[in-house]
Amino acid sequence: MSFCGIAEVVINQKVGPEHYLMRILAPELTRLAKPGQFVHVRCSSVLDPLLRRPISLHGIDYERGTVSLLYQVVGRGTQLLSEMKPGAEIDIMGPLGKGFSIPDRANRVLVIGGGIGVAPLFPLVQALKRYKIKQTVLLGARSADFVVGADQLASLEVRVEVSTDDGSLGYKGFVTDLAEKHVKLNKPDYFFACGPNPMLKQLLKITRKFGLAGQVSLEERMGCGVGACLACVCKIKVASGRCSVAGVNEGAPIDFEYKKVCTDGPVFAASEVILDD
Amino acid sequence: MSFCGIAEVVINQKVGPEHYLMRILAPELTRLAKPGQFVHVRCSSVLDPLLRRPISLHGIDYERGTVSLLYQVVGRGTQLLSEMKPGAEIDIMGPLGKGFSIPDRANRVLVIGGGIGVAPLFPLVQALKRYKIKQTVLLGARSADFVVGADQLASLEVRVEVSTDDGSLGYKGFVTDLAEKHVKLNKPDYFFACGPNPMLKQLLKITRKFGLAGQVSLEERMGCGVGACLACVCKIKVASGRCSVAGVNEGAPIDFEYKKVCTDGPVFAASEVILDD
Amino acid sequence: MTELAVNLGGLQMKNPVTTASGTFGFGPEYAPFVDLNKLGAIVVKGITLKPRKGNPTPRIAETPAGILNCIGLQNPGVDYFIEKSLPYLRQYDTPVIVNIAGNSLEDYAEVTRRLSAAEGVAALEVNISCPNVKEGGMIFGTSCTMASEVIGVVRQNTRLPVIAKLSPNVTDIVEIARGVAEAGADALALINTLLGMKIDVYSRKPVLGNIMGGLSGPAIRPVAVRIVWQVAQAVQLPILGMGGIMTAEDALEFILAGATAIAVGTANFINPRATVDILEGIKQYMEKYGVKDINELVGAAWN
Amino acid sequence: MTELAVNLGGLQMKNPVTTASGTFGFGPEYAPFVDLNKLGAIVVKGITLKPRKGNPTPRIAETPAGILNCIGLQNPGVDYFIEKSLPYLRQYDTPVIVNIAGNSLEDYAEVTRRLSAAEGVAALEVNISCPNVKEGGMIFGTSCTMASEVIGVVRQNTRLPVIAKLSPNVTDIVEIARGVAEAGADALALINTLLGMKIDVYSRKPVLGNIMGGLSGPAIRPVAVRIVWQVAQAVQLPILGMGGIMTAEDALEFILAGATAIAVGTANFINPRATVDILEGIKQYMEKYGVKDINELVGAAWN
Ligand SMILES: Cc1cc2nc3c(=O)[nH]c(=O)nc-3n(C[C@H](O)[C@H](O)[C@H](O)COP(=O)(O)OP(=O)(O)OC[C@H]3O[C@@H](n4cnc5c(N)ncnc54)[C@H](O)[C@@H]3O)c2cc1C
Ligand SMILES: Cc1cc2nc3c(=O)[nH]c(=O)nc-3n(C[C@H](O)[C@H](O)[C@H](O)COP(=O)(O)OP(=O)(O)OC[C@H]3O[C@@H](n4cnc5c(N)ncnc54)[C@H](O)[C@@H]3O)c2cc1C
Ligand SMILES: Cc1cc2nc3c(=O)[nH]c(=O)nc-3n(C[C@H](O)[C@H](O)[C@H](O)COP(=O)(O)O)c2cc1C
Ligand SMILES: Cc1cc2nc3c(=O)[nH]c(=O)nc-3n(C[C@H](O)[C@H](O)[C@H](O)COP(=O)(O)O)c2cc1C
Ligand code: FES
Ligand code: FES
Repeated sequence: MSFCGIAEVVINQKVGPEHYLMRILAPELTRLAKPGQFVHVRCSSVLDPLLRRPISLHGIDYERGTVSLLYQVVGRGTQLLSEMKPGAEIDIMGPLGKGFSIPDRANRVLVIGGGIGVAPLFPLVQALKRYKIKQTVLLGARSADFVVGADQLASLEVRVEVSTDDGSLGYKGFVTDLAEKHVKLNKPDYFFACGPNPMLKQLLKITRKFGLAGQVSLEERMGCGVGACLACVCKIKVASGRCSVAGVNEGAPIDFEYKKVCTDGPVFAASEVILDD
Repeated sequence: MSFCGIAEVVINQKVGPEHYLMRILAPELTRLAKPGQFVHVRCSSVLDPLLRRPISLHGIDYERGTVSLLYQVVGRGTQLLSEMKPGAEIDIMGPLGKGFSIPDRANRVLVIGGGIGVAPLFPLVQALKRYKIKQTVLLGARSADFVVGADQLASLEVRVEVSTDDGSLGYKGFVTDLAEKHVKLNKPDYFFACGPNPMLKQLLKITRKFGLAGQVSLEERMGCGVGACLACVCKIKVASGRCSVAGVNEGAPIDFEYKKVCTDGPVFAASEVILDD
Repeated sequence: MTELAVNLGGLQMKNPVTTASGTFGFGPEYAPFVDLNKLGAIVVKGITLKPRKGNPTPRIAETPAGILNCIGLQNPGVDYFIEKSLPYLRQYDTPVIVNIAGNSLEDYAEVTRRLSAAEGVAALEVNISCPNVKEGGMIFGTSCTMASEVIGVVRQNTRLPVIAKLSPNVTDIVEIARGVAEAGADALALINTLLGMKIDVYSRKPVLGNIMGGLSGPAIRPVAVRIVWQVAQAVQLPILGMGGIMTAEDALEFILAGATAIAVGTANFINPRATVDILEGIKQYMEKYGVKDINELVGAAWN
Repeated sequence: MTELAVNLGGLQMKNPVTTASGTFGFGPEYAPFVDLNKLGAIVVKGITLKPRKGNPTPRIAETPAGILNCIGLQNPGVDYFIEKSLPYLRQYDTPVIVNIAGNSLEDYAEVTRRLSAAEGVAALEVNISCPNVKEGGMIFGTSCTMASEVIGVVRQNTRLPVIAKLSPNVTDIVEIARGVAEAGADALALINTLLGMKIDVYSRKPVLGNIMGGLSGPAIRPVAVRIVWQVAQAVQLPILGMGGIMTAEDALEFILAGATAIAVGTANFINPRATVDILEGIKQYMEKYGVKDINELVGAAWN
């Protein structure tokens, strides 16, 4: 079941150079929500922009019946979202998609977020904490002001390390470099990641090299959000004899099928995704 | 010259069952404004609804640099207008069109407004007062709650008579009946009118019968508002030997040319307009 | 009581509201939002003989009041559909219209035969208008001869009502409509998407993986209404009208233009309950304006 | 410095931004808002041999992100235009492109001759694509033979650059573009409006006085960009691209698709300064991304 209807914007505040945090009162939706799932929101009550926008659940407050979204203004839809005032009505649909699943065997988990990819990792981190699983969170961003949520994560008393491309905060370089160091040094036994495709691509190279299993959350342009339109597909390896699923099979074409990010994902097992350039 | 740009909504309040009064701070525009002119406003910052909406100048406050609009919510555009809050930015263009012109020879003037057609008559009434011309204002509406502005007009100390279709206020019947009575009884020497086409059509029959000269303000669907697109035309009699311009020339086709409501009007000499059904 | 039942070329429907192929999956996707029993019919995603992977991503782009898509007929193939999707749909008391496509006449013939033998298929909608596949698809729909050939082949292989779905990307759609009518179509589905594209001015590349795509949504409604209006007055076949229907008013526009039934497409993405909301709105309109039978409204704007 | 000058089939323009015929009057209408000297060219409203009254009202209707119009080529005739409108336009240092239309080949020929003899006409844009007139207009533009004939006749009667304005309401626009190229066109204007209509569900009547009308505005942009993309790669003529351009980004989409210049139409109604705002935006884009000459961007999305 999913909710679709009008909910109330409780808070919508700027929390970074292009980042906003919106809290929405939607008890029916909240009740069903799980870490890693997303909502599909309308940014306008008229016909332009037309499509809904997928935004991850960044906070799930089962008691208050609210969900929060952490989003970056990148285009017209998110711009219109950012202009909504507390008290405004928002047309929201969800929760949608399959979220993260926490495997029994995970003991030392590495959580990696690139850019706005940190958004869906918060409820995951909270869940891992509830399960008392040891975790380290690595956050990567362009520069210091683009690091969002590090303080909040720290307040959850989890270990957080930050990298910035320009070195203005934490490690200077890509979060994937930080991840590689961490994997070598601390030998985590599972990972979760969300971020831009180039980051995930690089991360998969590393984790596959070290044989580290995990889950990644993908993004793709969406129409329906419910599996009906087949717009949001990603390449998933076909579990056949014809291709190696362990490493990146350079050269040989890997057989794939298209799966839907909106309903088969957005979270997929790291071992099965194929990321093109 | 015309202004086109962003102005500030100062007031936007409900003043009738479907009626709103919006005051806009736009000194550059106000400076140029004359009674009977209109503005062309955008109702949305996105591409739907796309076109501007023409709304008459209902109030012109040269000192404060504000204009006011009195409008009725009839569709999506006016609905969106009615949702604007004080302090909001509005994209407005104007003043546009040719307004009323007050002829020297007018001594006893009849002003007739049907429905929301009263809107542009206010600044006219004020101007007539300044010129110390005797006037009677007739307002027609569906029912009592749809009569807007009668009180305000009364406060200007002009004689106001009201008619309602259902008799819930004033004379029971059409404002054109009231007008006919008034013409017979008080023999005004000029008239101004604004209202729906069927009303104007009926009024023209009456005024032509009694040889009363005047001006009417017309409405037509608009594109540009500046005379470029030729969307907003109305039929104007061609001043040729071929047709009588005095009375309605029943039977014989009247030769006409299309003139533009937005720049040749919206106010036209009553003698020259042809109103189809 | 308002009478909502319509007959679309032999297919009896309890009301005129259906779903546009490719926008409603195979039924279960929208079941959390819509009681599928309420729909006049369900038109499923386009089915081909063999499974198809579809086009590379991005497959969708937003345009002013519209969307472009280049899904490329991704589908699991006719056998999978009959085995896995039809049983689900058979649970409902709603006729299933299967949209079919093919690369060759033989493809169309074989898909038609298999679906006609399956239980629970109420009608076939023949897609000769998909702008997103290289072979077949739209090329069939833009030539009058080829369009008629495809419909002829389908006709020969089934007793089910045959609905020909035409492409708007043509000079003279009435001519094509006449052609498929003669070839044995029982009804027409109008319209498929307009061919369009979008370029990203920053990457300086086409946005869609397949470069061009099909334009749908409210942006194209005026074109769709015009086509229904033209065809309905020229050809004696019932029409399933679609193209940018978002509300009951939009749906009524098509019916007044001459459509016997309507399909809701892109609107599902924006409002997952669009189909039932539209049905409800049509009922309200009929009650308010004293329309006893929806069929009175079909083509009522002609004179 | 950024170089903005382009050459449209022999017509030298200081920048690629022009106005779409019928949306910018004869110049003075937008002069309070725009310095006409800044424009690359001004394309005026369609001119015919004799004055034309145009169609009954309503002549315009709003649609999602678009408008329908059925003006019907109201214009004061070529002689009035030459006497009254050209002198005003000659004041400006901006080439004037006159859009012409006719009911017959002889009409086109005569309008061409008169305009070619007048002072201050820089080029002719031949409208063979107006959906709003009974005789002539679009019917010329939807048949390849007739389109070529009209352009041939205009060509024989003028030394001015001839821009053929094509209708998008065709199956194969590339074929027609090739035809008019062979007939002697120097450039192509793409696209005129899409044929559409709207019905008022309360009055149950078509909204427009002429029933059908031409759809313009952002709604049609994806179709227009696609057509420019297809034609530019197939035909060796410069293209004046138009259809829903509202912003500099939209204009750049057309240029990247292969247009040498662009025309701003419906956008003028929404933003009377759209032309100059777009020009400014193009300059800023070029500066930001280090594009020295606008011609580098023409067709830059092809590979
Ligand atoms: C499952 C999922 C979860 C997401 N969670 C978040 C989140 O928590 N916070 C956040 O800031 N962003 C998130 N995104 C990305 C977010 O959806 C886009 O940034 C947003 O749609 C951009 O809309 P726009 O109108 O501002 O941009 P525009 O570029 O104007 O959008 C144009 C079109 O492209 C689509 N689009 C653009 N960028 C993306 C993208 N990265 N992914 C998918 N579609 C895109 C839009 O939905 C729209 O249809 C998520 C995306 C997905 C698929
Ligand atoms: C010169 C002029 C002055 C006007 N002054 C006033 C005024 O002071 N107060 C007021 O309430 N209304 C006035 N109107 C009418 C007002 O423009 C329409 O009510 C308004 O445009 C309706 O927009 P909508 O989106 O709410 O309705 P919709 O019906 O959704 O509008 C659809 C389209 O039709 C056009 N349209 C609809 N009704 C009219 C109409 N009556 N006249 C012209 N175009 C119309 C709209 O502009 C729009 O393009 C005036 C009209 C004109 C031409
Ligand atoms: C994502 C998507 C997928 C589509 N797939 C198909 C299809 O498989 N077969 C088909 O005949 N039409 C397909 N269509 C076209 C629609 O059925 C419909 O004709 C078109 O979208 C116009 O209606 P709309 O504007 O209401 O969406 C598809 C449209 C969209 C948007
Ligand atoms: C009100 C109006 C009048 C038009 N008149 C003409 C015309 O006289 N001749 C012509 O070739 N095109 C005419 N057009 C078409 C435009 O020039 C242009 O091709 C079309 O509107 C697409 O561009 P746009 O979407 O930017 O408006 C007219 C368009 C509109 C909206
Ligand atoms: S967005 Fe429609 S299938 Fe995923
Ligand atoms: S609205 Fe364009 S000419 Fe009047």
